[in-house]
Amino acid sequence: MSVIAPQFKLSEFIKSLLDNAFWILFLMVLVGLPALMIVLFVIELPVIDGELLTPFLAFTAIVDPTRILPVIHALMATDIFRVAVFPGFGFAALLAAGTIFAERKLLAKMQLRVGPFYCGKIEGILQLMGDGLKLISKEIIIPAKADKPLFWAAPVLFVATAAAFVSLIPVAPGWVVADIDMGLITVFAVIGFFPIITILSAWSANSKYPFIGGIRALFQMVSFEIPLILSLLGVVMLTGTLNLSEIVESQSTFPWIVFLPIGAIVFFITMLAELERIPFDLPEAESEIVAGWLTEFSGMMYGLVQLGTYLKLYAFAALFVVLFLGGWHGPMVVPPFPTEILTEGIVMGPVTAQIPGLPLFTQDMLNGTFWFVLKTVAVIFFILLPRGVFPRIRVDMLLSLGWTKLIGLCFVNIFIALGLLYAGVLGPGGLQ
Amino acid sequence: MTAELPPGLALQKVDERIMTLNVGPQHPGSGHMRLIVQIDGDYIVACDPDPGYVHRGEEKMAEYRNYILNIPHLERPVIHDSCNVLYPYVLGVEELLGIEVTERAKYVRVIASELNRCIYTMYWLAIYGIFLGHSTMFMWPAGDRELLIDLMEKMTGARVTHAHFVPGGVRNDLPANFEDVCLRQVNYFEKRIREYADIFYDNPILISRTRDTGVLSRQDAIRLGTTGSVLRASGVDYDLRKKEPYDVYDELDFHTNVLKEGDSYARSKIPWLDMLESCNIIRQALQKMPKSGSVRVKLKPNPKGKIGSVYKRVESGRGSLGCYIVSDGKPEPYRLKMSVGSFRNLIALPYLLKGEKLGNMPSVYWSLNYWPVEADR
Amino acid sequence: MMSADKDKAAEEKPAAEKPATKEAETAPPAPKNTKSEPKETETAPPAPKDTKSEPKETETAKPAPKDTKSEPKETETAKPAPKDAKPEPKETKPVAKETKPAAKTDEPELPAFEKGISDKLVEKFGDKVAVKFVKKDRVGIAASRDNVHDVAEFVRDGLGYDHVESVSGVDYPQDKEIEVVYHIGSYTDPSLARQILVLSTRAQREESPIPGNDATKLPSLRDVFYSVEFHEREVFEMLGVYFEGHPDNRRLQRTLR
Amino acid sequence: MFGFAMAAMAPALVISRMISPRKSSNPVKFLPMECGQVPTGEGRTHFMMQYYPYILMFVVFDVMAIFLYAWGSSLLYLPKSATLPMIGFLGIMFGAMSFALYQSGRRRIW
Repeated sequence: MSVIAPQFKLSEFIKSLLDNAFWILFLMVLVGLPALMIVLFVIELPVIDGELLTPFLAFTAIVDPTRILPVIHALMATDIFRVAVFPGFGFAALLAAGTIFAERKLLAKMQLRVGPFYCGKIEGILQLMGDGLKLISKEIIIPAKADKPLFWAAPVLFVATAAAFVSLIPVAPGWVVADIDMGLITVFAVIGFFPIITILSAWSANSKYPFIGGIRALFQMVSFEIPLILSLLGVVMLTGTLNLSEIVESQSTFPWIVFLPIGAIVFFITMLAELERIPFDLPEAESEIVAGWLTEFSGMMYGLVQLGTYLKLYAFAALFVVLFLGGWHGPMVVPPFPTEILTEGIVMGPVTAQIPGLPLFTQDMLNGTFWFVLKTVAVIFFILLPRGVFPRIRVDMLLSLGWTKLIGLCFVNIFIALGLLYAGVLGPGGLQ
Repeated sequence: MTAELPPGLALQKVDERIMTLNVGPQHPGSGHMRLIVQIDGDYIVACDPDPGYVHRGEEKMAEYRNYILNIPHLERPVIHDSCNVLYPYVLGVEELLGIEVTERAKYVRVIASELNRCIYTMYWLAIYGIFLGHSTMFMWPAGDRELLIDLMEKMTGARVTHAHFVPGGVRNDLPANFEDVCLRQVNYFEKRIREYADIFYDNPILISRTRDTGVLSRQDAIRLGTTGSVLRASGVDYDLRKKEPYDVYDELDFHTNVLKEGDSYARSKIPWLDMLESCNIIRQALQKMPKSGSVRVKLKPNPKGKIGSVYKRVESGRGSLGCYIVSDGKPEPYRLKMSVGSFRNLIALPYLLKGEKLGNMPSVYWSLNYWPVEADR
Repeated sequence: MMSADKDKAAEEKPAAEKPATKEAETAPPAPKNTKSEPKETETAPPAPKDTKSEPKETETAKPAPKDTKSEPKETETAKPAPKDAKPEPKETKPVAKETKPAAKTDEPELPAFEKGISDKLVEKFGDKVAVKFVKKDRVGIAASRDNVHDVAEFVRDGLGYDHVESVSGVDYPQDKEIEVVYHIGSYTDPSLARQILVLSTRAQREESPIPGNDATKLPSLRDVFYSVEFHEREVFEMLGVYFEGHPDNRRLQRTLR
Repeated sequence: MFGFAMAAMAPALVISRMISPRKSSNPVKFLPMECGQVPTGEGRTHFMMQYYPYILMFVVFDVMAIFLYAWGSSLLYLPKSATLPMIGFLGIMFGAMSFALYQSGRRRIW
């Protein structure tokens, strides 16, 4: 019996797990299987190699594993895969998890300590998983007079908004969840949601520290929304489009950071502010207002907010890459393979080695993803860096910084773009 | 309420707009105390400090233990600065018992006292860093403190609560080869803390955050009776090591750091400058120290003090630390009162916080060099 | 007021300023935590034996007319006492313990500078102050509760001391008195930098404190030395000495529920 | 994606709710965080943060910033002469912003 949690009993914990497993099985058998039957009857199954994919055909994959490939291909063509796995949630969550780990180790190295070390044997690589398990098994406490629906909804909404932001990011040519013509405007709309969620949750908690944190989030938005919007205007002026994929396409020769460094710097600073990273982490300034708007969150609610925060971090870094660093563009890492290698693999006598991944993805896509991830990781590194270097700034300093300095720089950036356009360097008659 | 109430203590009528925040005791920016802060928007209207959460009755306990048994528990208020906390008590008991300390013991005391001052200041600086959101400045001093803690461990056998000073000298002699190790560590330590200027004291965000916040003028600093770094940051040249040299401080060559500004930045910089000066003092003391000799005068068991009272004070990490001992001729002190710098500086807090922004509250509060446990005793 | 506050529920103590206002106009709150005055309980039983011929009224009278009880002491010790001609004459009482902390008796020569300070005080106040001891860097004087304010003003204006380092209450149950000791120092005057003037005064001690109506009263020095503000609050909390004229005379710690 | 994330995250809360202990032993536990003290007053009060001029300016200039995108995205297809009025507009806005900032600096607390 531990001192820390005297009420905890392992047997009861296991019992609750078993109970849950039982009910899940029970419901699956009674509800899930009939539903699956109905789905199989109703849904139009994909046609693979001229044959309809029947359950029987699917089972033949056990005999010949290569037969599963077309099925996966078909699966990858569906929207659900894009949303849940590759350019969408799973990919972003993976990068976010990597970011959390990298942040801890990086910060630890900057501060002459070791960081997470024990969990997972190798440099504490499983620490995040441990934290997640801890958070999910903690009690969720809701303050007495809180507005419960709003309070419950806030973390979910936060993650969902971050995911919506992720869905707008083109990762590789053609690999984007939502390819919208007004992509950039949509990005602004989605960014505008975050402070609203913050304020709603802060208001619903009926507590003072979250409330002040929410108000600070509002001021953060007030001071940094306009520089954020204006700093991207230069890119839009030079490309003439708001679609993010087209913006990436336009940077096949030069990334825009070469011509618009001021805009990039302003966008980077506003990005830090929108992400509530350390020089601008006023809404959750822990030494002033306990944890700001996160004060009342406990257990998995807090975990979800953290997940949303890091998803948001990935999305912003990716947006920076898309707008200023040329997205997926980059030299081919390996020269294009001959087609027979792609189709048949490398034949070495009796052994045939398939290149992994290649039957599923095209080489362009892999290369694009590689460059995109590389650039994104670099940007994330620079986002993490100020945390070890700067103290927090104050609300009035934040406001005057946003309004007097950054907006002025944004105007400079706009005129640089105009000048480049009309001097003929860029634009229709210029380099691109 | 009359009109001439002190600023900050006159809590106004609670308006609709004014929000009363309890900052502390369970707050990452308060320490073991509670500040009742009334804010109007971003501005602090009034602040009422509420110490006493870690009151342990050290003074009362001291009345039931004899002069020697008092040593281990009297250093508890500031375990990081335990030698300095014990110092005035030991000096006072020596006067009451009429003991003269040997020369070598005096030097050992000075070295231990300065090392302890650095240890305390590093801890203080770490918390000051994290109060401003500068996490690196939390980790670096907390790590570099270990250098000196190791030294103290070699010297006394304990890492934090040393109980090293006893009436009549120090508890035990320096270990062999201590001088070389100490010199090397202190030199490295000085080089290391000079690097803090790069990430902390010269940081533009830090400067713009703490400059001109919580300005305590020279006149007010004297009037409020502040002490230590708060006083010296306001331009008053008052350091007990200079003004009332105890033990061998009058034989050492060092200077007092005084800044004129009186804002949070100056208050946070003075302890850092003092640490550099402490390194200087330690090096000198190591050089001038008699290489051999006794470090402790044999005491009678259960010694009885003369009837009378003494008030001894030393310069601790938080300013003047006085110990008022009233003796009635028994082996126990009749009354023991510690006048601590933290408690004296606390009076400036409501005065400084009034009209400040809420974001400045942690920096102003901690720049007062306030140690709640010491203030509560 | 405090006890009433304690009884109330949690939401009933919103106004941070209430204790101050009420105390300032009505009566001081009571020492409700008796832990800080254990001495009273241990030595309380002795009957109101007036060893000295003080015209002290019985202990139950709490309004405690100010002059009657502390004056006799002053007259006893009041001998101009430039050299600390030992308050021992007074200590003819059987109990030697509660002697005022007497000065060193056998010190032949007194430090000149400190002697000058005490001489100035004696010259100004005559027998209203008693010099308790003069030793190196420390001058001890005692004043009655009526004079302590004037003495403090003279110490500030005439002698150049400018701040109080410490205010300590010392309990003398056998004397039925509580001594409050001010350690006064100076920042501005370099010649006084190492000097501490120990100003002590005594108040009558109550055997059974009445909550909200402390009879142990002393004039506050806050209007003379601003820096005694928190110290006097601490003495009020620890020993129950109510300082009249202190504008914020609360216990140091807020009442906890 | 928004919906997916919602659908994916809600189970996390539900699972957490299922496996975590739930005890309502002490009503103090459900009080809002106030550093260990019982809160005084409501959490949602009329609370005026200063720096009001910035909010007023935000209301005006945020709309301006979004409108600039309509111009910026079609800049390549516009004749060059169409830029001049826009530059005039930008100049006016910039001047207005400077004036507003100057005014807000003059009165520190609104």
